[in-house]
Amino acid sequence: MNQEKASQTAKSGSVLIVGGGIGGMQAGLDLANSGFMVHMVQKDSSIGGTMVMLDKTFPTGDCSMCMISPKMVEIGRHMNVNIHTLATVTSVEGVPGDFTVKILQKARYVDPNLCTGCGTCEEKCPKKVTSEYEQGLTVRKAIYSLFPQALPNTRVIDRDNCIYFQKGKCRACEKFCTAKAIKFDDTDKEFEIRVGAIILSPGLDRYNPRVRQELGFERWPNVVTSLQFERILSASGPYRGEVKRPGDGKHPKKVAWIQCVGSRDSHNANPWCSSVCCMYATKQAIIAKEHDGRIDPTIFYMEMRAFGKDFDKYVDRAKKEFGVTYRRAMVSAVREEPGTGNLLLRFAQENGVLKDELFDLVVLSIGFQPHTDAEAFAKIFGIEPNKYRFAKTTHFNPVDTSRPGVYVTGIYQGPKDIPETVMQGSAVAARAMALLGEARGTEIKVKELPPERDVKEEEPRIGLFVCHCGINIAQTVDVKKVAEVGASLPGVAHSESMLYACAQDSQDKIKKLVKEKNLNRVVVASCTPRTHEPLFQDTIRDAGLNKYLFELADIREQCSWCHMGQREVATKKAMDIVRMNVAKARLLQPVETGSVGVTPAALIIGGGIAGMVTALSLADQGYHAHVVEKENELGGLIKNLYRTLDGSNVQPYLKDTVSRVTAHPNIIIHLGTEVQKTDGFVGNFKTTLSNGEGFDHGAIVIATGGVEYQPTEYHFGENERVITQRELEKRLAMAGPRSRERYVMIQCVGSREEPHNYCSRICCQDAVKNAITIKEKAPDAQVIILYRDIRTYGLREDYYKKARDLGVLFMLYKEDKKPVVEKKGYGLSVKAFDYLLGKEIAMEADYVVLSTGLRPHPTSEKVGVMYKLTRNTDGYFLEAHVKLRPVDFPSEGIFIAGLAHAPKNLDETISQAQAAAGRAGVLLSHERLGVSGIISKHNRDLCMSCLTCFRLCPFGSPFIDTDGKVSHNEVKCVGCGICASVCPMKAFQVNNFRDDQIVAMIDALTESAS
Amino acid sequence: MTIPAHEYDPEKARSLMNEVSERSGQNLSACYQCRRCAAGCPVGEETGYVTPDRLIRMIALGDRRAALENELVWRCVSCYTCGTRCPNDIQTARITETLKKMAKEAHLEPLRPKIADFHSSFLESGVRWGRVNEMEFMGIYEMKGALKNMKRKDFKAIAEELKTQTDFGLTMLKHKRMHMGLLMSKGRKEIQKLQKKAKKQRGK
Amino acid sequence: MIVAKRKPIEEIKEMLKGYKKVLNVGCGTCVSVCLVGGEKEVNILNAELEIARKMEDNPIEMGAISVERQCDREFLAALDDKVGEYEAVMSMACGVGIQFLAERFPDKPVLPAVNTAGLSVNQGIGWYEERCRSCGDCVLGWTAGICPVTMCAKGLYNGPCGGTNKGSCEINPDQPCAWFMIYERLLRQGRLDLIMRVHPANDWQNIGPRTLVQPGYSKPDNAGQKK
Amino acid sequence: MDIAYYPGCSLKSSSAIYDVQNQRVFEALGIHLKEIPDWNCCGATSAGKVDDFLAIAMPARNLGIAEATGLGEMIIPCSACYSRTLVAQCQLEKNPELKETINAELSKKISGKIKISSILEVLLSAVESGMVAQQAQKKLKGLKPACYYGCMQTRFPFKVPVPDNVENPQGMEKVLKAIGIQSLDWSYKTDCCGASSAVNDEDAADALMARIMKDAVARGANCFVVTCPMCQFNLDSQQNRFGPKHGIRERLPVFFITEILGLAMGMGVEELQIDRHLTDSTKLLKELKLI
Repeated sequence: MNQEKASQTAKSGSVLIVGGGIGGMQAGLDLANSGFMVHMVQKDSSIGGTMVMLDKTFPTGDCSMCMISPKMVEIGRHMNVNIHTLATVTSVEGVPGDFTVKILQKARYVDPNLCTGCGTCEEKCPKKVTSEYEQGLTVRKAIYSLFPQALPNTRVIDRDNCIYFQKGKCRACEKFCTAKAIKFDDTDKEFEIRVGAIILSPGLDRYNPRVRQELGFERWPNVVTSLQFERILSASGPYRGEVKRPGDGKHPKKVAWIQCVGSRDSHNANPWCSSVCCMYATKQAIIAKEHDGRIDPTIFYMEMRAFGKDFDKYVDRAKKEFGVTYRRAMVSAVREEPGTGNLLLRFAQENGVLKDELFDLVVLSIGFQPHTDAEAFAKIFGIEPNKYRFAKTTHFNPVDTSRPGVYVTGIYQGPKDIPETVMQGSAVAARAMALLGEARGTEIKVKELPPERDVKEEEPRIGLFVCHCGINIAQTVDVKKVAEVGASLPGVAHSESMLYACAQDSQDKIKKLVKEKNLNRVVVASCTPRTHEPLFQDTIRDAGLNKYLFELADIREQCSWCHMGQREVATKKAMDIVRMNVAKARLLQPVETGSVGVTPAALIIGGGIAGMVTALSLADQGYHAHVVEKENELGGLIKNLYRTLDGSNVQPYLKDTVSRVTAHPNIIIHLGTEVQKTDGFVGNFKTTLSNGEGFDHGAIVIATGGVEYQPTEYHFGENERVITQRELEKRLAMAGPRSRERYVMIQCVGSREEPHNYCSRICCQDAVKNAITIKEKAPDAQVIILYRDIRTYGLREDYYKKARDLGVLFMLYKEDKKPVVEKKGYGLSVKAFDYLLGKEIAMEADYVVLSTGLRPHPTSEKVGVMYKLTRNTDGYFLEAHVKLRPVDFPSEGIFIAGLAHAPKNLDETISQAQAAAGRAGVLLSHERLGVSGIISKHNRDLCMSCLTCFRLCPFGSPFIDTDGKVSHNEVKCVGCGICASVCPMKAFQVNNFRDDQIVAMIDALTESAS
Repeated sequence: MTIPAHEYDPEKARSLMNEVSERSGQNLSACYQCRRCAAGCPVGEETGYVTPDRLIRMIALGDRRAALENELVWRCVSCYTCGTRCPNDIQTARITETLKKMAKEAHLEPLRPKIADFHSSFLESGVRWGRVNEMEFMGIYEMKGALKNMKRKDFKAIAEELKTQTDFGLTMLKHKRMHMGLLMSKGRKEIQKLQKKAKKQRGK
Repeated sequence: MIVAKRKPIEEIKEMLKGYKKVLNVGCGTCVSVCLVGGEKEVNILNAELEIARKMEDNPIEMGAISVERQCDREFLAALDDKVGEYEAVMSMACGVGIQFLAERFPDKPVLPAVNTAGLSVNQGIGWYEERCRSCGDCVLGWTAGICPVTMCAKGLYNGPCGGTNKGSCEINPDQPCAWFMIYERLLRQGRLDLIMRVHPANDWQNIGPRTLVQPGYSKPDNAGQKK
Repeated sequence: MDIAYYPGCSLKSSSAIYDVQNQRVFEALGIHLKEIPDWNCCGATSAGKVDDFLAIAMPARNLGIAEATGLGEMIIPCSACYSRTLVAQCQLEKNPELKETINAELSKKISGKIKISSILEVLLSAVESGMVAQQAQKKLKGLKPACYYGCMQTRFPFKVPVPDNVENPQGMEKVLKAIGIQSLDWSYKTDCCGASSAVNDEDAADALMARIMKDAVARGANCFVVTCPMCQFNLDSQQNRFGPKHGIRERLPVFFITEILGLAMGMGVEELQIDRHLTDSTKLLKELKLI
């Protein structure tokens, strides 16, 4: 009955996101950028989640904060996102499309509209409290912000530790707050909102190793958790990035990592594998070594689970370039050497000999586990938890919870890495868009702007505003003097200093002055353009000025912060910086930003499961999807897949998907044909197929998939008893195993060795799945798996345990001592070396089963060239950003899903396919695409078509036009400036960064110097 | 000299695994060779590096001879560190205890006769009197040791053992720690009957 | 296109040693396309020279101008009123441009800033490979489109010489033997018989600068006077 | 308050001093130890190694006797007996058919109603009730004990409820803290002392005990405090053997926790028979002017 009731009342056009980590943020941005109002509920005082605590990330070593803060700024300023911090959901009623949610928001005691986040209150607050963010390594104050880049960076008072709240004295923060933002009488608030869909991204707790006293955490001071070590490594951490040990502050030389603390331990801790610890330990070892070359890292591990893209190469680099010692032996206890604070670890070496080794610092690689209130959390949202209190989902709908309309992303669905979380973020966005398709755009706010004043002919009249930024600038730079000297610069019509240029009142003042004094250019001297330039540009646009008539001079990051305390020099430098930006401002021209139409349809190359799921999701969102499949039928690789690891039946799912795709009105299927040519640019592609058909579309999704590696090793092909896992699976599905049959499986065939040094990620699952099937049907069958690392990561670890319980024998082999397979009578003999017994084992087998890996699809090369998409050394397409844009390409409008990106399991392919549909959905949801103002302009008269720009531009915007000469497609241009720097005839100039402007800045600097 | 390859026979391996698993109550096949037990075993160095993980491996690969005749079976002090910390909850100390019994049933000469004699003398004394009489069971234990040395004509060892025991006895006397009386429990008959009954059942 | 390589700065400084004011003339076609003589490169060279000379306390004033092509006198007209102010003129065009400039201003020293390096294809950004020595009597029709004069180290008309070794030239294993390539391609095209044709030696006898008149056009009778 | 008391064979022979101390200290704390009549040997580790059935049957009989006394709780000071009896009770609970066969032969049947407590559980309840602080007034300044639990106090062959932290037990520390003694943290609290191997496998036992001793000495402990007679006897009697073998010159007295409590209650050294240690323990007490 509820179903029809919902359809009578109009669906809500807003979505609730519970949890402000990277998964929630990705979903929030995708939804807000495609016409949905987002309510984000976060229980901490700032969004960011776990990722903001990390220093660097694997496998690229990107700094975590640099990746996440632009997203935080974007979501913080987004008109269609309301962030409710210190808030939790207390109840949820209703049906998909029409949920009523009650939210309890704890008092913050600081008024967000007044507080500018200057930090004076925090400095003056006398009460010190151990900092949870810094994992207890250092202290924070009773009034604090979670971390320097917190968002919102309004401070919050910790009621339990604030002297005023506990003893009624102090109120120091109120005394020193110039913005008068402290409100001791603030109260908890409860309010209700109506949403159409709910997305759960609450993340997880980290395992607290205190319960395992033998590891010595909080007992021996130099035993730290891996998250504490992240803070130790981080430049904003307690030791400012200097690798010291908490015990005595000394620089540790020998550092040990102990893996699987709290994971893969059904006896004393959590039975699942937390998926990320192997890789973050490797990264921490490398980064530590970069900080301090004398560090000698050792990692004690059980299995090195480097299953992701380029992970194996990263581990190899750790071994070869950074001298990280990997010991495949677990430590039983961590004892402390009395007096020195060093730690004694005992372990078994490969040859069995026990060794004691002293370490200066021990890092416990802790895993994840659901929040302590996971049960209550699940009850509030009415969803079913699985037996480990994660959100229960199915293999074929990895982001749908048990309750329709409620979706889950991130580690609350199961331990995973950041890229998979971001993928699921976009996937749940797609699911919500599909559910609330017709309510798109019904609840979002659109801003009206006054007409732009034409200032082309006017003499430059520049308004200069120099900011104190509380103490951040004024403490080192004489801001008043800079403003005074600035006033005398040619073209400056008004100059003054301001306490906080970014504060709301200063914004209003600037708007008033622009109108009163008829200013036609504005220069603000304050902080980094990265975070605040869009803010000021919108302000002067509100005053009727073209937003590109603005210059931000950074006198904080590039002046006061790095010349702390040197007052005269810093002030002189600030004046130089201001003079340069004013000189450039004089030459600023208004820039029109055009826009292009968007065809609400997508081209999906590849009719495998990835292509089909993307097509269905886009079609449900109301867009047309053209599926182009080379073969004569849909299905791709999973045609010969029967069961998934958790036993779900694949063939019925495939048939159902194929029938839904063929039946869907919005999906047009082109079989037995390939893409001939694609012209146009994002939003306006035109594709012709090899069978002559052609159509327009706004987005492209690459789902070319992959192929199974056809092995040549181990006599495959010569002896019909040497088969692949696929053939075994088919055989088991048809005939089933006979009792006492003997199977020997060999892992990593064609993977993890040059020239294919990558893990194909699915073969361990296949082997364990088939082994379980055999042993369940024929308990007395012999199943031996010869492996290098069993990589059943995440919740798949249960099946590795199940296989062992059923009596499957697992034997380690190493790359330099591969198993030897020979014919013996009717069957086969297999010889392998057992490292525990230190001797060779001879086995017999009726079947040797090779776990073969995956290879990129042969068409990847052609498709790559066609769309200028680069591929990594293994031949898989290179996504825009390995961590935060795993589904996009650098050039706009092209997305990727499935095996074409990298080997992955079926449920991960489905997540990525839904994510691609989400990202494409965001693009197609716009009628028109605004083109950024800061792009390159091409002067065809000067251009002699030397093609240098054509060859260098990564986005393919210069192209050979019909008249044989080079033209420039401004829509594809992202303004990176490569063409402008190489053009011999200076035919390219980037708006706001023209040669004359930059030369003017340089002259302004050099004049004053001489 | 390369050690000869071990021929893996699935039937033999499974029967050994089942027997040891059942009698020790431990699910040996759950082991994923993390070697935490080896690192934690206090007598690891004394047993020629036959550590719990390698013992389980011998059983898993059906190497019955190696499993029954190694130092760990005898020198394990049953401190249960291995089992307490094993991520797969395998109490190898229970396995060594089971292997001791299986070795005895297979009439294999214990690698450490002193240990075997000690525990058998202790238990016999406990069952005989209902309570263990230290002087008596130590006497029997020393006698068994002396008999073995006599067979091996190792008189020096007998003399040495005699000397240490007398010195020890004297210090115990000096500190008034030597208990002279005979400890007994009247209800020991019930224990003896239970023992006979169990032996009969096992015999079937 | 014609390609050239910039002369080392020492050699250019040596040539300009005696001059205080020099006009540097760029050319907007071939040398711009091959990234050696365009407007950008003129400014870069001028900057190098001014800084170098300033450091030797013997400052030089460098003028900068780029014309569309230095091999058309109409484009050189733009320099007529400029050249006078300068003691010397430097040209970054190819050999043709430099000489045409010198002919136009015979009383001013015209100095080359680049070494012209022949007619080349553009293999990649900033990477060029010669294909034609413009010998004036093209045999490509009989050598499957591979020029023996340019591509063969000895420029043989009737190769290969005895030195081919497994497809490489005897002088350098990385240098493919032109005649081996010719043989291969002719074979593939089924025109292998052409390789047996004996081509008479080219008439290299001491010819001066060649003049060429396109069909349908004629040399005006007053040619030869200075314009 | 009355409580059933199972001394075990060693408390009636080589570690009789511990039996004496238990009686006196608990009496002073108002806890009357009622020794269960005609108890038999619990089989200790030997039963576990030789005969699984007896390992359950022997302590089972004691359980029967204890339940027959009608008391709700039984204290077992010796770690081995405590472990064996607790394990037997849990195994019988889990295995009704085994319970059947054993009960058949026992005069006093088992129904599993009695709580088996280690000495520390009982002492801690006395600490909570304030009796310990009230009785043990004397300040034993200068004692820097390393509390040594051995392996059988917190680790068992089968799943049983463990009242203290398995890897870092704090029972003794709490009791000592209640009488003003601060014990130090060290890495070998629950390592094994070798038990019977001190007699039948000297090298192994000496290596174990040496490691324990070295860490305690390096931590600056001036004595051990233990609850298990086996550990006490081994460390006390073998220091002169493994010390020279492993280059340890220091000798540390090995006090029972009951000895420390007794002293704090003003009892004398002879009364508590502390003078009967094999490694001299009175020298330290004199130096610290505690006796």
